[in-house]
Amino acid sequence: MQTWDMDLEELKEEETNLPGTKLKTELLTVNMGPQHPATHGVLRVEIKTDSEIVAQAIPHIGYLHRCMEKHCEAIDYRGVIPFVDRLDYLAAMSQELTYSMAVEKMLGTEVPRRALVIRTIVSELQRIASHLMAFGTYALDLGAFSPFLYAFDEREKILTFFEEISGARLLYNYFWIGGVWNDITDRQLGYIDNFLNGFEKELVKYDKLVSSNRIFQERTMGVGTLSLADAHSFGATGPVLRGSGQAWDLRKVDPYLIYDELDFDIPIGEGQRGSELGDCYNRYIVRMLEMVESVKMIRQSMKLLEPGPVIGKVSKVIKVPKGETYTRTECPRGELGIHLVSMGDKTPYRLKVKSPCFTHTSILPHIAPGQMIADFVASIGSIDIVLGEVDR
Amino acid sequence: MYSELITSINSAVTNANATLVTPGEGEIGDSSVLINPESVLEVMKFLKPLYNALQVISGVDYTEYIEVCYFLAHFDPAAPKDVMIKTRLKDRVAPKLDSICSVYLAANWQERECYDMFGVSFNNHPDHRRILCPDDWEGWPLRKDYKVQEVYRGMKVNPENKMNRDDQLFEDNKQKGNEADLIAWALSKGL
Amino acid sequence: MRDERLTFFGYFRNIYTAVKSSLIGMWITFRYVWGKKPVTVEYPEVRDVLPDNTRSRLYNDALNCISCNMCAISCPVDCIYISSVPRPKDLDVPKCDDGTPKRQVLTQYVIDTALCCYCGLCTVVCPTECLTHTDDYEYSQYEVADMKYDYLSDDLIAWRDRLVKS
Amino acid sequence: MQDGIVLAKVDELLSWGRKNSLWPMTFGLACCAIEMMATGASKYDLERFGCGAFMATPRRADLMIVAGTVTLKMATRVKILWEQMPEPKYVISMGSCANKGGPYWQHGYHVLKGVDEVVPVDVYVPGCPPRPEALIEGLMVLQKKIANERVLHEKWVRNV
Repeated sequence: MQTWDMDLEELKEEETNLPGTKLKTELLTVNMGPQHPATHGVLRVEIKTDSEIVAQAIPHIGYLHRCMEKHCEAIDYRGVIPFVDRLDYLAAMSQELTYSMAVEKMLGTEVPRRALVIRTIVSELQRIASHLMAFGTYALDLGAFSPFLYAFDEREKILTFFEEISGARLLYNYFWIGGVWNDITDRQLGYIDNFLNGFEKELVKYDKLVSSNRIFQERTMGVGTLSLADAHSFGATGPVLRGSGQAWDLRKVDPYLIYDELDFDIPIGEGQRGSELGDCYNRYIVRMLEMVESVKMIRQSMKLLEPGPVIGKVSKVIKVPKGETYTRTECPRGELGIHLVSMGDKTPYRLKVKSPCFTHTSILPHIAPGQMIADFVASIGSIDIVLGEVDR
Repeated sequence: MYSELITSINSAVTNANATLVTPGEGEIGDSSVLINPESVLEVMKFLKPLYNALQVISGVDYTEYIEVCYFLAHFDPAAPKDVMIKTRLKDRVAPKLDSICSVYLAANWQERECYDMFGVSFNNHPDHRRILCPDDWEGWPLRKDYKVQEVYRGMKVNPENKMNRDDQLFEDNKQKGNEADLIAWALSKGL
Repeated sequence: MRDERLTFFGYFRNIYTAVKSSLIGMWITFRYVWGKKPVTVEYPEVRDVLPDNTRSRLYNDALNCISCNMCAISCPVDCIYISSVPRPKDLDVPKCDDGTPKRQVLTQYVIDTALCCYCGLCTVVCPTECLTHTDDYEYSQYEVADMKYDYLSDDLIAWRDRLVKS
Repeated sequence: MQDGIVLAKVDELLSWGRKNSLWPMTFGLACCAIEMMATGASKYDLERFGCGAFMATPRRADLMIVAGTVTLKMATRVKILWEQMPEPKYVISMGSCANKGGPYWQHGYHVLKGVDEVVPVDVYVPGCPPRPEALIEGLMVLQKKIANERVLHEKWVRNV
């Protein structure tokens, strides 16, 4: 091992006896990350391996700890939105939605109907964009390069739309407290419609290209199995929980925006195509099926769009009354919760972000033992973490 | 709203002292259940069958005391419910709580984060280390009286030449001449 | 990792399905050889047309600025530095293009673009709309100090004719 | 040894070769890394500049694109990665965070205020995150800088 890593120097080598033999073996410590192409950012995992088999995996996080919660205590309520964007930079719109919903709940602001519909359309498009990224990089982790290019191609089309409505490509600052910044024009609706028509064909292509590929299935089926009881105990949400077989989705259970008017299903892992319930393939297939549902939802909500204002009445200087709230929404990666404590000032007193990725990263040590290192890469990819949200 | 829950907690766990916290006059938001810090573990053991998931442990520093909030939820589409359990720690020097890792697996990392940010230490925690900040970091960042350290491993945290002062350039301009000159300079630009 | 007893035929069936599904995937990729329009934007020669509200480099049209400090207050990262002095009483008060009187003499307007997070909150609150996001994103520098823009310097005032959209 | 026309031409050839085969390291930190990936993907295609071969190890890379916020915990690692790269090596600092701490400069107790505190930076690309075009422009600015380098002149003439 290289000795440059400070944390590793302090670790003592553990010695174990192989069962059934008198031979003494030592576990080899392999350091994966923070600079590693398959860790989706700056996650560092310290892996104790018994030859190729992972005996123990210890994730080390905090390499992207940007002190966002400390910042929020010093900025006014509108200024927090750009910082919330930078949490999960792959699904910035969903983060903004949760934060603005939390503040609106405290202020009692009425959001206009048109803004609600636009929010639904945009957050579902964001879900597609985020899942496309997860799909592309997951295929890249497992050795397929072309799905990455196809996924980015489609993702760029969504980003083009986002750029037209908000002005930025990745971090939008589009959902404001009380509504949205800009209205959507009919030409842009036509663009979405066009995109959706093409995208449905693309989804069929992805299914042929990756989901039904035997090599991909062998790499993911039966790998990283997470049982439902463990998923509950770890507090897993989103595709990770649904991949373990429970139809838990806040859009259905506790509808916000206009989700109660839409007709959609909750895709869950059912051991599709001969996989084991709760393995990487189930989590992956849940994401692919969710994209199909999102397409359905966007089509329905586009029909519900009526003319009207897009931003409600909010005072120029936002002062939230004293109190606290915990608001959660269904983000592409799971449930994002915001615990907002206000003392009646212009700034939040405390803003705690419950990030789904943080919870999901803590599952890694649980599912890692007994896997090959290459399968461990598949496990990391399947829970689809974004380090900006893990470390905040 | 939580009155039944509170009665059952109080009857099941002695010394839990569960009370309802509701927003007062002019206040707004969610209500929660306040319990005694010594009986956190027993209460969580009692609540585990009712709420199958721990969502987050969140600390809040109210300067007189540190509040630790546990958000529990029941992940069952047929009967969804959630609750916020709070406890208050008066001791700011070495606040201590019982770890609930044995009840909820999710508590492991959440408690480590609470320790990292607020310095609340958890008894019987299996892996009691800092999680986000480096191990040799000083201080508890999210406390209200936190002062950032100046140097970390030879790197200046807030180097002087990178910290902008908002009147820096104006001061530089002022040194060039008095205020009348400055106005004349500005007016010459048509401002 | 699937734990199955492989039969003799199962072994060959595995190979067959693996080869077949890979060939399907290769065929999908192969079809990109013809009939698909290239998506690449050949950047320095061809550029995407950016929408009107694109948020790139900030430009302050200092001649229209009334030194109201709104942008500096709303900036979440505090990267706008303004100072001004009250206009001497013996001088007449000039007006902006939209008629707002300029009661203050602007003596400093600096934006540190190396800190800016391009959120657009400053341009929204500007009452005279003198602070705008231009669609210019090509300003890489060799020195970080060059990213501090003094919008009162001569060359930046000269931008006005080039950048301000009429 | 005199600086002659032959040496000047060889210098030009060397820097031409260097500037057209910059191999970046796969080193994504935060939001900017996504735009860096988008630059490498189909729409913007960094390969057109001979710069698309993202290397997974620093030992094969010429260019480090610091894409994202560098925290204090990561800063030591960034320095080590930079030290592992063989000469000649170049650093592009991409985005506000890497330039000067970005939005986190004020209260970011755990954020390094600019990557130039630990490694020397050649080109600063502005933006938060920069558009893919802006990164390509930063790359072209770096290529311009490399084209003006006199490799052999530096080595043989000036040091004599």
